[in-house]
Amino acid sequence: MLSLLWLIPTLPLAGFLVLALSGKYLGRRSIAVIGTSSVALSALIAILIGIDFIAAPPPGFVFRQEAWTWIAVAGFSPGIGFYLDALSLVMILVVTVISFLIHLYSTEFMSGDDGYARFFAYMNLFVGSMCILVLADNLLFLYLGWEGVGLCSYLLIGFWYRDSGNGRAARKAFIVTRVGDTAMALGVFLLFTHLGTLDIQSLMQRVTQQWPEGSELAILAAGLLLGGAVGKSAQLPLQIWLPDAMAGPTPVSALMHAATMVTAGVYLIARTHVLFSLAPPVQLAVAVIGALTLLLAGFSALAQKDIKRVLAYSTISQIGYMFLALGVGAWSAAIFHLMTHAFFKALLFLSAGVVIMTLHEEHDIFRMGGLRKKLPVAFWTFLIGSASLAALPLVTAGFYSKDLILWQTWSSQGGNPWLWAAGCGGAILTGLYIFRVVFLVFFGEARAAAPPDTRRPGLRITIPLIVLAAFSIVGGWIETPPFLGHLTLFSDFVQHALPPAQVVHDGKNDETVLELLAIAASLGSIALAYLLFLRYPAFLHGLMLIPELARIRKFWHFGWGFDRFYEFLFVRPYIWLAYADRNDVVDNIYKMAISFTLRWLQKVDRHDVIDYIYSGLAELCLFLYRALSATQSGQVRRYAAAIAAGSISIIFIGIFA
Amino acid sequence: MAGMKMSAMRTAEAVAAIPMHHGLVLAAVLFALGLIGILVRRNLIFILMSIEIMLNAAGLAFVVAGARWEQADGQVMLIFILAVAAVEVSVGLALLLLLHRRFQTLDADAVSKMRG
Amino acid sequence: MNTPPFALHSNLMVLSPLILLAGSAVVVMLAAAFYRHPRPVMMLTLAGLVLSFASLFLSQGAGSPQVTALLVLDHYALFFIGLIVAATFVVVVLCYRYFGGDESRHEALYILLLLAALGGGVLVASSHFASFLLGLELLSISLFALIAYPRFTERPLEAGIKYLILAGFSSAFLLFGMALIYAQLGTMQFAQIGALPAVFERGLDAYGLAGLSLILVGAGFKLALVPFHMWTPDVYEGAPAPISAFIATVSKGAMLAMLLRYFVVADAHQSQSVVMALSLIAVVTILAGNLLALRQDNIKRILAYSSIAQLGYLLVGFLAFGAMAVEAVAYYLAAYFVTMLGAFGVVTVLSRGTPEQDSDMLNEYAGLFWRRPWLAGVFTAMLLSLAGIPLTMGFIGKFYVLIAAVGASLWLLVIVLAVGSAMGLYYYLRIIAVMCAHGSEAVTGQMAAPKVKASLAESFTLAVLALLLIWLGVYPDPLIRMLETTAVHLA
Amino acid sequence: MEFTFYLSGAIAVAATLMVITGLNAVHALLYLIVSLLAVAIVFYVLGAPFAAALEVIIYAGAIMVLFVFVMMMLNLGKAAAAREQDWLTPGIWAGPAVLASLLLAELGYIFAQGGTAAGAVAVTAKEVGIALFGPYLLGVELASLLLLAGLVGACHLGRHEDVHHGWDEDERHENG
Amino acid sequence: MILSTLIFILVAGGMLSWVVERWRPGSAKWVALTTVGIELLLTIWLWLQSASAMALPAHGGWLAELRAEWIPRFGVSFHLAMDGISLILVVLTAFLGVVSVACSWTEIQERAGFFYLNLLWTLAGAVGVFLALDLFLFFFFWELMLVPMYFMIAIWGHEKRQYASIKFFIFTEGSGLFMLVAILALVFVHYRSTGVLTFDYFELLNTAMSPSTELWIMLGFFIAFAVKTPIVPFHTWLPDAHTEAPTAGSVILAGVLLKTGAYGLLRFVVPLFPQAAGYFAPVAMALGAIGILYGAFLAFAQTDFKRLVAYTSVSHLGFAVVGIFAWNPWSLGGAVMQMIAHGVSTGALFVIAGILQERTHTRDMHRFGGVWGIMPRLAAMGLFFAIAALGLPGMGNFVGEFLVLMGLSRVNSVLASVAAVAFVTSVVYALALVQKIFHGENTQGWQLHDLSGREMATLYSMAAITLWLGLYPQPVLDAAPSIANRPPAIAVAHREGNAE
Repeated sequence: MLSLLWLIPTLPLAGFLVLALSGKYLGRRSIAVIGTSSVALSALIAILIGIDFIAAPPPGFVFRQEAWTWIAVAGFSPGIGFYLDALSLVMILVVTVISFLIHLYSTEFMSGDDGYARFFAYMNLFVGSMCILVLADNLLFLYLGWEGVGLCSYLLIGFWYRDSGNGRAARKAFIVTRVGDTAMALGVFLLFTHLGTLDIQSLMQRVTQQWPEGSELAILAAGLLLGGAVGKSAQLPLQIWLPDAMAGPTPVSALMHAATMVTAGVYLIARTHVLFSLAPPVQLAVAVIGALTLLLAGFSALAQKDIKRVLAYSTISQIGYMFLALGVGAWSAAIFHLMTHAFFKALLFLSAGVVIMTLHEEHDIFRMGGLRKKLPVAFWTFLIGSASLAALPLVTAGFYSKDLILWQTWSSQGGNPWLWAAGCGGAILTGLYIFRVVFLVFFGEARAAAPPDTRRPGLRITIPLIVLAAFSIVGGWIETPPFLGHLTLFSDFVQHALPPAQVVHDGKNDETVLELLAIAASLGSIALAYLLFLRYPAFLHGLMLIPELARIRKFWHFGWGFDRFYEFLFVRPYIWLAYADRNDVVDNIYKMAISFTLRWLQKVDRHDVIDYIYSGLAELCLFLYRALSATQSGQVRRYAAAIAAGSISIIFIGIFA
Repeated sequence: MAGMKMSAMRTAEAVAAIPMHHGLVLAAVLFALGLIGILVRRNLIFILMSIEIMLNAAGLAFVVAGARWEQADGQVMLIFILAVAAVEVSVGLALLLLLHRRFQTLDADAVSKMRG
Repeated sequence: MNTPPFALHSNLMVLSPLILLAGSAVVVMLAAAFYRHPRPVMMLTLAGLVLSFASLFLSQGAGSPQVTALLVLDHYALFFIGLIVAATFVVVVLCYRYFGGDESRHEALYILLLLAALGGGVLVASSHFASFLLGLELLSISLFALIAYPRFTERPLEAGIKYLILAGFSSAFLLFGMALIYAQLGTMQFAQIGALPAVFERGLDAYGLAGLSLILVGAGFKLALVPFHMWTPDVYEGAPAPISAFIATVSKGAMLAMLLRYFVVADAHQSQSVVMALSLIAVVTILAGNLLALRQDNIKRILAYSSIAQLGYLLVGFLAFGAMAVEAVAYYLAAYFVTMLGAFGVVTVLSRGTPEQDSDMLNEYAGLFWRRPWLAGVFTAMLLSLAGIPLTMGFIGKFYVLIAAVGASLWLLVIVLAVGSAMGLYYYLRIIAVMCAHGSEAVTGQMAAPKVKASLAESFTLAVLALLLIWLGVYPDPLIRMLETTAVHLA
Repeated sequence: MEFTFYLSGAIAVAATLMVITGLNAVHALLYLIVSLLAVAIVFYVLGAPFAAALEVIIYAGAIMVLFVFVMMMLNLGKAAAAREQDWLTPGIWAGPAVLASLLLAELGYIFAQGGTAAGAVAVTAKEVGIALFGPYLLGVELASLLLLAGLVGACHLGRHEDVHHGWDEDERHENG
Repeated sequence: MILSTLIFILVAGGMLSWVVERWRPGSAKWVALTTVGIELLLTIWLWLQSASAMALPAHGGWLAELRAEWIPRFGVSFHLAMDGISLILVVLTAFLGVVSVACSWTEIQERAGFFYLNLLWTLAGAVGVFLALDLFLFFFFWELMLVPMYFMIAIWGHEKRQYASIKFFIFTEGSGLFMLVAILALVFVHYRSTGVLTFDYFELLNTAMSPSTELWIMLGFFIAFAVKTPIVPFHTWLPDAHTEAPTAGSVILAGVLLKTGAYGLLRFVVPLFPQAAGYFAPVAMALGAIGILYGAFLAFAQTDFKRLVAYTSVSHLGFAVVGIFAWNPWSLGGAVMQMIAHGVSTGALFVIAGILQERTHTRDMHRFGGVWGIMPRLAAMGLFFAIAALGLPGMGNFVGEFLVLMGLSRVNSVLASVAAVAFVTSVVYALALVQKIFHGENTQGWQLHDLSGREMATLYSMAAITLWLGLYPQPVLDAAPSIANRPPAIAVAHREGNAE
């Protein structure tokens, strides 16, 4: 069974190829079948492999498969090879299963679109790239998937290409993540230069052998890899692309936020955790970045009007939690949260998609409301997703994963109270902003401009929603805190690949107290949201009348001004310079140097020499040409004079030189 | 006179002992005058005459040098120069006549259509 | 004078190429007097040239090459005489139809051409100032009449007058220079000038230097080196196209060959200062020649300026002195002959339809490629050769010159040559581009230039020139082998 | 004898000066003949009697007569002299004079380096003749061809009427 | 013998297509296609043959050789030889030959015979350049290929063809003269020390020179190659020439002619002047890195499709330059890879530009937009090659760029970091291209028919090759080491530089 591993990325890629080459000739039905079944098959294979893996673990809990050597130059020989261990197995399951659900959802959601084949082709490519990313056994192959994911995000965000705003968002996504990718590529160079391999496992081995903890090289390498992770996972300071990425179709957002793309950074850090643990400053940076991001994004989410932007900021914020976990060494907690987050975030997006579709592409939550009755499936699933996101105690998956992170932030070796406090604050924000959406969209009276669509979502939409809702609830029960049975299925399984967190503040009481605090934060925030947004909305309106607060709201709304900052710092200067230099400054330098010389020479001849001119150097030649031509006066006496003068000079040189 | 060389083989009459460079200076002056003539005059006849002056000056230089070396070669060259001058003048005058017939002028500057 | 023992028979044999040239001039004159029709006269001229060319092989090895003190018909001289005779042959072929063919009386032209060729031959064979002078003047005098041959047309007349005045003027300089050298050394034979180790009287070496400088003025005029070049464009433009070809090739080639012989045999290259002056001239010539041609709109003037630049390149090879230099100059001259004859040949063929003025304006060539592909092709080949593009003799020539110059470490000149060649590309390409023009631009060309068919002889000649250009450009070995012996004989 | 050299030299220079500054072509020609005659005397003083004779006969005689013929044909009158007056503005002399004096200065510098020796014997006509028809035989032949070229050239250019068409269309010229 | 056949086929085919066109209009393209087809088959056959031969060390890496006397006076011989690098470049040339014939199929209507003559002769010249191992012969071909290319631009080019063609010719030919001078200098240095006048590559390979002489001579070579490659600041001819040339001309220019410059650096500059190249390498690498960024930077601001692509060439070839001067197995492999991949991908972009121009008669990107809606196949291909151009993994360009930068980071990590910025800037221009042409609204209301079968075959094959190069680049990479295996002193110089 394990030997079918290579099919997992290959099937979606094959689907992509078929759809890309012959999409024009296929009917919608066959497109949907091909697009979805390729992912379904790979999900199926993933599940089977997962079962196989757990039932009969391969030696060392590791399975390798190499198709061929990709590049072989003087000791550098990354292959097209796959590596399966507990970590990648979890990832691949999450990726394929959720992707399949999203694909299924899309077959109905996108059914009215022109670019049906194109959509599924891109989606398949997206999934295929993500599978490569996850399964790659070396950094270069991983980088291939990594970039492929970036490309697909570009293609899908800009899917509706006629609108130039979408194109802009798409390019922003690609370019910003590419900034991170560049850092990552440099990190890869560094690793290969000093360690002589790119195979992740041997790399990790050599890192421990050759680099002492805290060595400069380790810090540098980890820092560069972190750059890549920060870009892909939309963390500070490269988080700016994700909110704009909402321009794509909603299933794309779901796919990007839940299963693929943004989780890549988390996965990368988890994959190379050995390196990171050798570089404590970088690890601290990871934690700090996570903490800051989760707070900033939480505040921003609070100020958004667009339902998808709220979810986008929420993703940033949740990934922040994962980073926080990674930063404190809680590797498995991060992956656990990654998994649960994938469930509920996909759920949230998909149900939001139903809302948006019903309201004719309406994104503004202030123009929704009272949809509880009209869209019961969407309401319930969204509610479940929100509860899970807000870590509603006991019943939701998000509770277990987030609590694990918060606890380990406090207790583990790399943790400290400040980080914990940030996480807790983030939890309050989370409840606040997501239930703000819930209350505004589903409760109260309808504020929609147009009457909602009467069509109700079909089975292909509801089934994924329900399945995901189930996951969002059940998914957490495999890892529970000590006072709730202390199940550790997940971390036990994952520990074949990821070491457990180094707990320093052990103590059941502490943990219970902290858990309770977190529960209180979660519940309190939901209650607060209820009060502010449903019960006493006037209070908030009153607050907003204070200009300072309104300004802060606006500041949050625009994501803390990062966009503007970058716009002024990088984008505008680049565009301005590039356009200023469109005609190539080098060419102009040649021209200018010569025209300056000419200005000076032109005291003799006021005529405008520059008019005729082709290019710079030619100007000088032409000037000389004109000057010399003037000597060709046609008058024989002048010619004779030139001969005489020439003879005088020659004699002079002849006798005196 | 220093450097004087009497050839017993030749029955020669003594000549004035003019230092060679004096003769050459004379030739150079005439040459320069011819040069000025060509550069200044616009009338083709004068230009031709100036060329004659210059050629003649060159001939003079040859004769002076021949005298210095007591060789006949200088005079032989003069004879060739005479021939050259004669031919040049004849062709030159023929062109001059053509010019006059065509343009009714002897102005050398009249024929400066081609330039640049 | 150290005359070699008089051996009439062998001397006549040795001299036969020149004698045949002179003789055919006389025969042609007599024939023209009795039978006033251009065709047989032209045929006779060609026959004379062929005979003269054939006798080159007779002359070679017939006896001591030195005939009296004046002439030496060694390998070197014979090579160039052959070149001159061949070039004259081409010019005669081109002239016939150009000057009106059977309908016109232009017998005198052939006499003059033969005499001019003779002058060139004497020049390259001269080993004495007297023959130098006489050869030069024979060439010049014939050219005066040839340039102004279409007597009443304005531009030839103007060109003739200019050339006459300036040629006389510069000969005066040349003669004065010779006189100074004679005054210094008491001899006019090149070999003796080179062999005289000591100067009898002190203070006279300046005479020699000044004399050499003045000779350079005279030679520089003929070679159209800057600053003695100014007549060139006017005369090339004014003269009938085939005669321009003659001036560009025979007159310049003969003078350069002569000058090289003088420098090598008379040891003039020992005079550092004069060599320096000449280097300076070469630099200025290359740059000025190329610059002047840049935006010129008259093909003949472009060719004139180009020929100035070409002489500059030649001078670079010249200044290398030594066996390689002699070979380089000889090869380059051969290439230059072929190229210039071909280029002016095309102009000649195209000019026949326009009696008052040659068709030499650039716009008349617009779209030539599509109207007359073969002619344009030949012209392009010639231009590319002038530009020194591979596959042509011009390339090998330039390469040869560069080899010689690099071998002599003349870096400055080499660099200037490279820069000049790069500049030159512009105007050669400009002509080619105009010829390639299609659409509306080409229409003006069509209007301007009526179509005249080339005669069989002309086509054949141009084809041979083009083939030669490419054959010796791709496989130059035969010519190089010949030149190797030439150089050995001179140096 | 020396005095004769300097005197005739001075006369030659003065007469030449008159030639190049003269306004009337015939006068200038006469001055030129004077100059040539003075040079002939210089030749004689230098011991070149044959050259002196040729100078007088050919140069001052034959060649100058050619000039005279042409001038008579052209029949230049007072108008020509007036035009010369117009052309010869004072400013026009400056450049050529500078050039000429530079050249002279250079040549003078060279002559000042040496060349004080002088020939002591005359070279007679006989010696010249022997040289001409001995070593210079070919030169003489070439000179004859040179004259032939001049003859043919001048003949062609000077031909007044031309019955043929083609390039030499006299009609066109006469009409225009 | 096979080597001269490779050149001769093209020359003869060119002549034939010219003659045939006069005899029967419309047939020239078939002749040309047949010719390049045969050439391609031959080269592929050679490649297959070589796979085994290259493994044998006894060959010294040389697969075939031909040597004949040519001009003994100068020690010039007709010396052709082929090693791995020449082989793959010749294969590339033949392939792009087929592509360029295919993309001229309907574009060139006027004087087709002469066009194909020029096209095939350019290719012949390029093949000659790749095979020549006599410096004179190399120079001969070097200059020779420019003439027909000049004609292609001057006759069949676009609006500013005169200007562009003359600029192209003067830049390349003029710089070639410097190389000629340098060749001669090298030959004479060799002559003075050994007394043998020869232009043979192998003979000249270990000429002893003083360091300054070596540097000067190397600079002569470098300038010529720098103009051709092109290296900033010698690149200004390129945007004009690429923009104005007909499609086939642009393809050949970008795909083949630029490679001759990089090939020259690889084959001549470094091996002939190892020490000097060692001193000079930091400068050259810096210039290359500047070129990478500068080209990408300028490409972004262009409004002319072909001009944009032209500037991307500057950027891409910068990688090749950097790779060559970093001179380690990785960077060299990357440089070779980059050369090949760039040839295919940029060639394809030019083909796309040509297709668009043929249909719309404009290259102004402001006048495009929304092409996806009307020509989805073309747009998909455009997207594909734009992505290839930005160096996405899985495409040939990525392998090249990645290896180059990896090699470079071993030598000079700061420079590598700087050059890596191009990862971002290349995205910027590539996406701007996609956005302006294929995405957005079809404001001009173009109604265009999508790719024809011929165009599809062309582009799809190029896309397949790009992917193949990206996923299994080994055959190409295997060819590169034949040079890299001979590590001259430049590597030592680098090592010393690193030690400091």
